[in-house]
Amino acid sequence: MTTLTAATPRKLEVKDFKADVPPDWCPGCGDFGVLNVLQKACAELEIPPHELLVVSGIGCSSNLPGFFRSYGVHSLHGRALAFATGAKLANHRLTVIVTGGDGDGYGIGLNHFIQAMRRNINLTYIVMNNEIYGLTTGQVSPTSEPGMVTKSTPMGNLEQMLNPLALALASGCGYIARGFSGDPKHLQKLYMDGIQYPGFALIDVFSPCVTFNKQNTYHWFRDHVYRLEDKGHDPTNFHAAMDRAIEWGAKIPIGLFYRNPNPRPSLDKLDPALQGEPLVLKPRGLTAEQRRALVEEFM
Amino acid sequence: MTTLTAATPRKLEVKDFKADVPPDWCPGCGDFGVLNVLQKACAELEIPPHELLVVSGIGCSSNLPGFFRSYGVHSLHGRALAFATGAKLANHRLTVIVTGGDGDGYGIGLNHFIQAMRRNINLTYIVMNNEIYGLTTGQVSPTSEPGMVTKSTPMGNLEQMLNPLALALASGCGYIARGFSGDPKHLQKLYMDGIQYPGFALIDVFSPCVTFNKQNTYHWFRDHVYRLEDKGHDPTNFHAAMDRAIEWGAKIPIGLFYRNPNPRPSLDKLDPALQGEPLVLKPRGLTAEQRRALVEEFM
Amino acid sequence: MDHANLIVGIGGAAGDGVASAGNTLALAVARQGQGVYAYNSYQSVIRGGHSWLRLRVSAQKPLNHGDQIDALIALNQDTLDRHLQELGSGGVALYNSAKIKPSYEPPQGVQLCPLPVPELAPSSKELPVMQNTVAVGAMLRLMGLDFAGLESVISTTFAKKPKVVASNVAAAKAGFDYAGAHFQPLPRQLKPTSQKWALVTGNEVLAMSAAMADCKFYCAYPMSPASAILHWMAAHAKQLGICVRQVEDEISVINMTIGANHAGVRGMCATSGGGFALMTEAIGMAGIMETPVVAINVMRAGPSTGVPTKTEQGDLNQVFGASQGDYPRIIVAPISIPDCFAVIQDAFFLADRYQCPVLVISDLLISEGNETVDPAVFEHIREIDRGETILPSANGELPATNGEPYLRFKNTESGISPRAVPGVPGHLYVAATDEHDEDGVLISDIYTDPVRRKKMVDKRARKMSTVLEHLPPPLFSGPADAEVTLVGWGSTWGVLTEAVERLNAAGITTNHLHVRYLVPFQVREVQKLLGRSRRIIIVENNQSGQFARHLRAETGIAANGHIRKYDGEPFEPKHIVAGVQDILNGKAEIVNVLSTEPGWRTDHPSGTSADWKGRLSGIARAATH
Amino acid sequence: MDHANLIVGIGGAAGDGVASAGNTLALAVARQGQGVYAYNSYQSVIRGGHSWLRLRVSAQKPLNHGDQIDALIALNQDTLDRHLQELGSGGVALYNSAKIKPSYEPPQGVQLCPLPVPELAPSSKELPVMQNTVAVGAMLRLMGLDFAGLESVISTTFAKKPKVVASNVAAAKAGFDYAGAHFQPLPRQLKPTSQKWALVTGNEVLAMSAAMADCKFYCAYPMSPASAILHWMAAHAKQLGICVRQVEDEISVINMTIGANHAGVRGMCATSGGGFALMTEAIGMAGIMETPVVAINVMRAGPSTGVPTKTEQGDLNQVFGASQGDYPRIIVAPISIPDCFAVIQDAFFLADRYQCPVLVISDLLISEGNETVDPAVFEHIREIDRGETILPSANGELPATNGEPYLRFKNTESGISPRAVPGVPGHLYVAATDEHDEDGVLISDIYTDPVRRKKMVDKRARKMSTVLEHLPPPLFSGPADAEVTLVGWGSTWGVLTEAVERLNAAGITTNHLHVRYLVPFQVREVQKLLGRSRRIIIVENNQSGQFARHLRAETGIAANGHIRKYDGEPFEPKHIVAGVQDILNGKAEIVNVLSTEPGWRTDHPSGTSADWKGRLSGIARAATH
Ligand SMILES: Cc1ncc(C[n+]2csc(CCOP(=O)(O)OP(=O)(O)O)c2C)c(N)n1
Ligand SMILES: Cc1ncc(C[n+]2csc(CCOP(=O)(O)OP(=O)(O)O)c2C)c(N)n1
Ligand code: SF4
Ligand code: SF4
Ligand SMILES: [Mg+2]
Ligand SMILES: [Mg+2]
Repeated sequence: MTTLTAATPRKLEVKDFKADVPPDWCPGCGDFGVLNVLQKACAELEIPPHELLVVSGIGCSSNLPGFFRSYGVHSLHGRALAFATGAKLANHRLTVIVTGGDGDGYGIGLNHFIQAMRRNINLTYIVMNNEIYGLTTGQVSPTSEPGMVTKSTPMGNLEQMLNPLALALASGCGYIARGFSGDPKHLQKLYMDGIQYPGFALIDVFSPCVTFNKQNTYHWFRDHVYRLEDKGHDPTNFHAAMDRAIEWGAKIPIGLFYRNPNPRPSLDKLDPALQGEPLVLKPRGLTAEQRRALVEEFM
Repeated sequence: MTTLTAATPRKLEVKDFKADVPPDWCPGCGDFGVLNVLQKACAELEIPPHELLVVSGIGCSSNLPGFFRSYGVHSLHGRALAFATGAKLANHRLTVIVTGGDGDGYGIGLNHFIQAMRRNINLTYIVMNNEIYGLTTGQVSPTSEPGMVTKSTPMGNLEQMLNPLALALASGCGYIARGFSGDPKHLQKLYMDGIQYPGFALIDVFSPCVTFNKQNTYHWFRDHVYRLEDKGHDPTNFHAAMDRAIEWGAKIPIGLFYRNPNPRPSLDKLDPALQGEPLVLKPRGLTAEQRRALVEEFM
Repeated sequence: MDHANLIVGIGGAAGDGVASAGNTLALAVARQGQGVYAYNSYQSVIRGGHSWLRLRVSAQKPLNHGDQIDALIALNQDTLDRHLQELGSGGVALYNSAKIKPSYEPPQGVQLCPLPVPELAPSSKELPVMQNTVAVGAMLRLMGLDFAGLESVISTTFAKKPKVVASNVAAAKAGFDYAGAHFQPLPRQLKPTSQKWALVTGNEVLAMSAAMADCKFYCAYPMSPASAILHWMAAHAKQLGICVRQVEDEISVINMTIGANHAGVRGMCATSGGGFALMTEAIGMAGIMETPVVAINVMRAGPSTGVPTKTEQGDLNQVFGASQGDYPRIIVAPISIPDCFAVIQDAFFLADRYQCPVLVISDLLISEGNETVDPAVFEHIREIDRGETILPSANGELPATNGEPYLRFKNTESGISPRAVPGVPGHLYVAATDEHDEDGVLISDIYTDPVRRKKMVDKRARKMSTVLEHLPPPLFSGPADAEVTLVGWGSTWGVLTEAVERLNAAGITTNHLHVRYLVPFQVREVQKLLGRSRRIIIVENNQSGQFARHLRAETGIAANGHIRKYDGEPFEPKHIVAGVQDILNGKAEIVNVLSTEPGWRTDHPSGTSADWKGRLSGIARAATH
Repeated sequence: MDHANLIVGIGGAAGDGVASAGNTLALAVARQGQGVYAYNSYQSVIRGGHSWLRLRVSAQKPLNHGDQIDALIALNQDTLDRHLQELGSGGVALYNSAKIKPSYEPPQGVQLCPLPVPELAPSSKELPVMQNTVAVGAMLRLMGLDFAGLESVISTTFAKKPKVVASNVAAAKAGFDYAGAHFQPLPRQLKPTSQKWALVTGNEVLAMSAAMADCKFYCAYPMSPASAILHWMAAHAKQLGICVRQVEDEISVINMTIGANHAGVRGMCATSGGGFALMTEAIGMAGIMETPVVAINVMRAGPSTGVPTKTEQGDLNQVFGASQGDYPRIIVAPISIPDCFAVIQDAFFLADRYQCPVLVISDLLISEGNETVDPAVFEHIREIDRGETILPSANGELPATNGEPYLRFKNTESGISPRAVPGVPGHLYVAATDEHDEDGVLISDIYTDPVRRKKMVDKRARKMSTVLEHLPPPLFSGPADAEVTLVGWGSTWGVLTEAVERLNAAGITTNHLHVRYLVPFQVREVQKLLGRSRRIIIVENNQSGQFARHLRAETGIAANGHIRKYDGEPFEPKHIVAGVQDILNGKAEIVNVLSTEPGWRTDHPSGTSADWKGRLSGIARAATH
């Protein structure tokens, strides 16, 4: 990360990333962990808050930017990645982190998710996956387990779970990880690596909704998750990553699934208009000569 | 396929599936092959035209229903799968085929594509993949190759190709095939299998745009494609299918990539409201008793 | 307030059980023949914040939530602090004395009713919501009603948990008895009647009416304040044989719903403004394809995400302007919770008959508002008339075609063409979003032709020429030759009705025109009614006067005054009365009402806002404004 | 026709090269100082169909494509059959005599000009489009212009292929000379002038003006008739340093564009109605976030997919009703191709100054229309004024804050609050679609508060109070005390201008009001101007009279007559003249114009349509209607 301004005078601390507004999530919500760890990761990475843009959609999880001290955007449900892409292209020196929920990113926003990975826009996408629609008070989500009873599926969910990690692998995403809000140390490492990865980085985080998801609780996750790092998983191996990505049963892996050993150049490295200064710092308008030449084309 | 009506009096022929309106595609367009083969497949499968619903979006390829004799819908750009899902659920006895282009299905319509596979709605999805936006006169598509020069990418496409087959595998699709409009016999087999598959079936078809895609021509495809069937590919093997799905280079596979040996029940088999008669044939309204009981709940 | 009614305020944080306490009380009084109207002002949080429910109770059914509480149930300290000073003489304030106490002297004549909850309900230690049950029991007693109603409510609520029933009944009874022994009853007492009431929300009525109108397909993406329609539908799907799906977004919702309608079933969907925006493209599709569909926009305070738990009438422009081009569609706004029933019955009838989208505009106030409705209202179901729909028959019979080729979009005199659905033999056609000829063949391709194009636009437009015949007349009440005519649309009907009464009582003769159908607009009737008006004042819950603009566009009539509100809260009768007086006194032509009760003062914990004065406490706080 | 102008019709199937022949001819005459206005009526096919381009040429620049051709270039038999009978006395018909011949006698006084193309251009055997070059050369000669212009055009067109240049120049010269030797020149002859012209489409002007206004981000999803803006931008992206992206759909287009604007660059996007529908949700986001953005809707004939290659003014309701709730935004419709330049210059200025969406309504006629524009027009660039935007500086300097905490949404008197963009030190805030306080903190959550809510709505609404000061006055021309006032908006300006002239010449005194800014509406000016009118007739290219409704809603003014057209084709001056006469004669209050020239008869190869009479041939066909 090159910085827009002179080096910050003092070492950054977690409190530098805390907004004045305290989080209003339900006590015990998994999103607290996601937020706290992100604040730690950004402090350790020494990203000046004003060069950091955190963009979210709409959902409980998407309230995160309001509790995080940096530039923030609380955009539309499902549209955070699109908004963030525009902002990143306008100023590619910003560190851009997108945060949201499973409904936001894997439901209504799924198209942007897949295309952003394909497009390889250089940002970090953190999904607080609670396998439920929290803010709208508990309906089924694309990541809800089959059979799950929710307000909109009182007879049980009839659909198969969407698999964000497998989709990410199929879409050319270069950094694919899954964390658990109940395992903050492990999560922090994933954040730090993901933010530093020179391309689109996905971090799906199990972040329990204590109010509406009575099935995938902290307890349930603790029972099920294991760390890939403990099993000698090779994150440079696409096939191994796919095998782990489709694993969902008695045991569910967390950790770094895949890291492209030869990262593709991200979009800002390729677009001719983005070479050198970011667009927002480029000189204004066109020269008289440029303008004349444009008009000449029509004559 | 159970039929809504008594068996058709005579054997169906290709002409029974030809509309009065002749196709207005450019001479040589790959879509002619797609249409002709589909007419053959439907005739051989003996699907009465009035029990067949062909739904498309918008694009050159999406004009297909207008040239096909059956019930047809020419809906909105990108929305054919959603429209077709509603129609199928309303009358699950209909054979529903969705046809469209790469822009329609893998661009604007991508979210519906992924979710329809996850949802396992029982229909056949045929994508005329010409790796270009034809009807809008030649812009880049999600399946355009990197570097490809189009009206919207005069300096060459900067994005990686979207991989519909890998996405389908990652989304639980049970029948995944790729055909080539220039290989009609092979294609017909894929159609017939796909239509008979008891769940969502994807058939991606290389269908050259002779007017705007001067790169992926018939010639180019003939040079590149090989039949999986000729290489002993095991279509019941998920991993082998993924390996073949990500293959794109000197050689490109066509054929049946994957067929789930234990098909998941399709949505219409699971939804309690869809058991027995299709919704459209169910008795109208509620009985007085049902109505009384509903009101009682509030008292 | 001179009606024999009582207004109870129940407040607490999200998670304190405000809504369920209110519901228990409402059902308990309803079972004793009392009419109820409830409005819950809540915030977009799952825990915390301030939830403030007002419940108006009267044997003569109340039409709005009124404007001054008579009784307060404070479930937390914050509520007691905020609302105690709103009580007038004779009012009562109930609270758990073990947890909270007044921070300041109550207003004169207000009776403090501390409830020793731990004594009255020992299980409240583990189950803090037991305090609500105690308070509801006590309140019932102070209102003058019987305990039996409450007991039956508790029994049905926890039907499957007899233990819970027993402990709740005991707690409620303890509260009931304690109140009888220790507090003065409310000065105005209610009397049980034999009237039966159904306690419903607007969303429940919208859903239930659809089910009764043969809606067999309901598809949704959750969005407040429309989600409860999905919940009702999902809960009844199996039992009623309705296919209910939650899908990936509102775009798929509307396209699936149109797809289901296209295949011959009645299908409906609902959302709020943000989701409606995403639906607009496909609404135009239904317009040109001539597919019936019923789509509901439950408005909340905008723009954009806005204030998702607050009410507004701000989406009229959006619904009117849905999709590009001109196409036939019908727009209707129910005026009350019971009216939702009739509107949906009519919506399906009109959609089928005119083969076009019927757009229903509800709002948070109606949709989430809770009201008792005479169950007889739900017997007024409309015969299921599918219009000129040709459906497949179970035995595969071929419908008659008179030997003529079937033209799906036949250029008939009425503009309505018989609509075969897929599965019917002998009626094959393609339904297209491109302009097409009578047979469905595109005329947007090589065959473009101004003559055919115009013919088809005219055919579709012509359909609308007979809709007015099927619409109920606009609602008009009050003296013909009044000094003031109040004009409203949608959810303000109840509050306007009461305001008109009060104005007339106060010597300002007032009548009231309420518009239900926005498109087609009943121009002739409205012009006739308003032509006689001496002073027209339009009341609406938005900033720019969207309805006033609509009225002027349709009829040329410009109002003499406007009363508007866009602070998130609904109108109360007193706002209208005061607004009319201000306009008559020449104070303003546009009165923008603000709910400024001291109870609404906000605590802004961040302290970052320029005009934040910090948390004010006690009397000082009540006084500062 | 009494102007010294000529109208050339060029027709053929898609793929025959109609557009490029027209372009060559247009450039050739423009380089000889002739003004040109071209309109291409084409179909949504890539090959086949009938493409019909009309090119009006005059030293005095034409403002529309006129209504009667003087010369015909028929590139196929179908065109000759369709259009030969449209020529009047003195007219000429050019065609390749080796391929086609007239199917019937030409009208009296019409000169048939068969061109023996294989002789004049031997390479036409391999390259059939050579026939176009021959015909263009011949036409130039008949018009009375020099060959030099055409030679230079061919040289630039094929600059990189000298061989192609040579063979084309030879073919053109052969045609030119052959015409000189064998045909009578057209009765009215053009004379070269020294005026310089740029030959542009509206889309090109919209794009180029944006680039000149410092637009650094352009994002699109292809959609006719807006795609050419993307093509221009993409072609110039590298050279001008503009980030140009084609992305997955219009939802991402608008969100990315708003994102880019949020981060401090000027960004724009464009689409047509169907894509605009998908953009509406995010336009409301820009409204509440107070992010500038310029979004263009290039209208085509709707509803829904409609007639994608045809023009209409049918999306005013849609653009006006974009998104839920009330929020500040500006809506403007350019009135001509050159006006696109000024409108975009102003749009960016206004978007930055008022921090709101500026919605530009163009249509197919303007956007795909081709016109010569005085290059001086493109020198009127507006100084790039970013308003109260606080941008990061390359050297990381901290902008002054006067020690006060930065309030992104400060409740200023003007309603405009200084807008820092991400990257600026010391100005952190969150921009939210939820209602928020001055500091950006949500008031939609626990802090909901009617007072703050109203304050913020009022602040945003207040911004709009000064916009009118920056707008050019509505266009008004003609005698003050005219018998008739024609009122239009958008692309009809040129045709109305000519119609007004003709009406005045015919003794019907007529003046003309043309509205550019739809929101905010210049109520006072318009009321003043129309207050004096004796008979107001509104002309618009749609079925329901969307502008008439808008005018009435804004001003209360109801017109006395309406001339409308919604058959896909644009107005021609004669339609307006006849429409006004019909209204004055009391024939109708609403005149719905239809382009019914015999040339428009359609062949319907499917034969399935009820009113299809089969392919009529020759004179019989011209006579039957
Ligand atoms: C277009 C649109 N549709 C629906 C909504 C309503 N909505 C708000 S948040 C949400 C889903 C929240 O689920 P998720 O993204 O998983 O976040 P969580 O609350 O679980 O953290 C929905 C459907 C909306 N705001 N906008
Ligand atoms: C909402 C919307 N956006 C854009 C368009 C314009 N449009 C029509 S077809 C098309 C793309 C066609 O590409 P594809 O789906 O690959 O079909 P093809 O023509 O190549 O067969 C587009 C962008 C539209 N009709 N609707
Ligand atoms: S509802 Fe669930 S996701 Fe939302 S704040 Fe509460 S616990 Fe967290
Ligand atoms: S443009 Fe391409 S895809 Fe379209 S009809 Fe022609 S060849 Fe086929
Ligand atoms: Mg969630
Ligand atoms: Mg394509």
